Amino acid sequence: MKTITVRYFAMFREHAGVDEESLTLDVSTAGDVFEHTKSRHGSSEPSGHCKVAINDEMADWSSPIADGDTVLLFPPVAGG
Amino acid sequence: MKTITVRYFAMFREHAGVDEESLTLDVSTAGDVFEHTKSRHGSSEPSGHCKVAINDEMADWSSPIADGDTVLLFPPVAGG
Amino acid sequence: MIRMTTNPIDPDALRREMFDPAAGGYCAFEGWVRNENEGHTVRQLEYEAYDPLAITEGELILAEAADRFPHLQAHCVHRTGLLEIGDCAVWVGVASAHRDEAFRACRYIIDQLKHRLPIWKKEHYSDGNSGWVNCERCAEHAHG
Amino acid sequence: MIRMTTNPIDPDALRREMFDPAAGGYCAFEGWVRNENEGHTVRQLEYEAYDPLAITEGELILAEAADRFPHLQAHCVHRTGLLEIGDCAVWVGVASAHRDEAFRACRYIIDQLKHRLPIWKKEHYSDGNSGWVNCERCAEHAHG
Repeated sequence: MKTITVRYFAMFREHAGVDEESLTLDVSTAGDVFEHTKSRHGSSEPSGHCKVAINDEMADWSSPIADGDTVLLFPPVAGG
Repeated sequence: MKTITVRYFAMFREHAGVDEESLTLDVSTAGDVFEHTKSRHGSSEPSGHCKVAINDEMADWSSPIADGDTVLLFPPVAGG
Repeated sequence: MIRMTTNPIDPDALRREMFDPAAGGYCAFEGWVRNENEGHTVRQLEYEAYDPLAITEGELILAEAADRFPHLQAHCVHRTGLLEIGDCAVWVGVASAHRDEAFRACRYIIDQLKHRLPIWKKEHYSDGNSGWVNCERCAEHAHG
Repeated sequence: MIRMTTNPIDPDALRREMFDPAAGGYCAFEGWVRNENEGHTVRQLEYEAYDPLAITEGELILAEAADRFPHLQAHCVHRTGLLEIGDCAVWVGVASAHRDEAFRACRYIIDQLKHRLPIWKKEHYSDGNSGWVNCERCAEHAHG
């Protein structure tokens, strides 16, 4: 089990109802965190359209998660 | 013989030493006028790089010249 | 340099900072809030960004553009918060010796920014609904 | 619309005229007088134009751009007379619903303007010489 901070942005924040939360989860990758929060908050956006960052660095869904990490979940971006 | 007005621009004006002149020439096309003024003023720019207009409309070197026409001789352009 | 701001963008002031005596061409792009998107009448746009990573990723994009289309100056500013129709949401400026690099670098920067920066856009429609742009599933959710 | 002027170009004022509530993208290009050309240090540039035909041909180019890359607004201003380093010699602005047409139309307009408008450019160099740009034979003549 790892204790991580998950930060939500835009639509994900609206779904979660909070900016961030601390979770203790049995996860190995960023993708695992995403799947967990999806079921937790009822989101259904496919991960392929979303992005993830770990401790303020862009990451992949296969990136490993360590205890104490902050995972940032980004719904589909739309700058400009 | 046709009496025409020839107007010179940029480098051609410098070569001719005048903005325009009235010439009475044995010419049938705009190209003939160009050749005549080249030898007259010592210019050597090839016509392929230059443009010509007749009575304020863009024309070709093969365009026919009528008595009373105004022929505008444009050296290579460089706008922008 | 890329900058995120909640204040109105001043394209003329930004343009003046691009001056370089070796520059022969200057290309600028601005994204404006328009009154319509995919059949909806838009009233306002709300931009949210995660600034730290938007800046990191933006600097990376500017470096890539400098590498691919060498130029003298490139700069970008993106606004966040609540924007009205006609407001400038993003500005990109590139000054270069010749125009080709200015156009290509400017285009590269805006195209990449739109796909890579952690920025989100919520449209507020005239019918009172709203929706996050580019979210397939959340659109249904938001339009409810 | 295309305009020829002997006065300084005001890109910010021109930009403001491009506003359209349906516009989501705005692309502008400016040609600036730079301090160097083909190894010569340039001190000033002198632009000469034959305005009546520059305007006729310019309007034709704008119509072609509107046909190929449909947009909302396009406008162009070209300056003539004696210009200093950093002066804006030409400005092109295009506002469009989406950015692709804005970039493409803007590029088309400036590319065509440079090749088709009866405008000539004489460079004054730091060594006191001068030369007409793009004239192969006259360059020798002028540098004499």
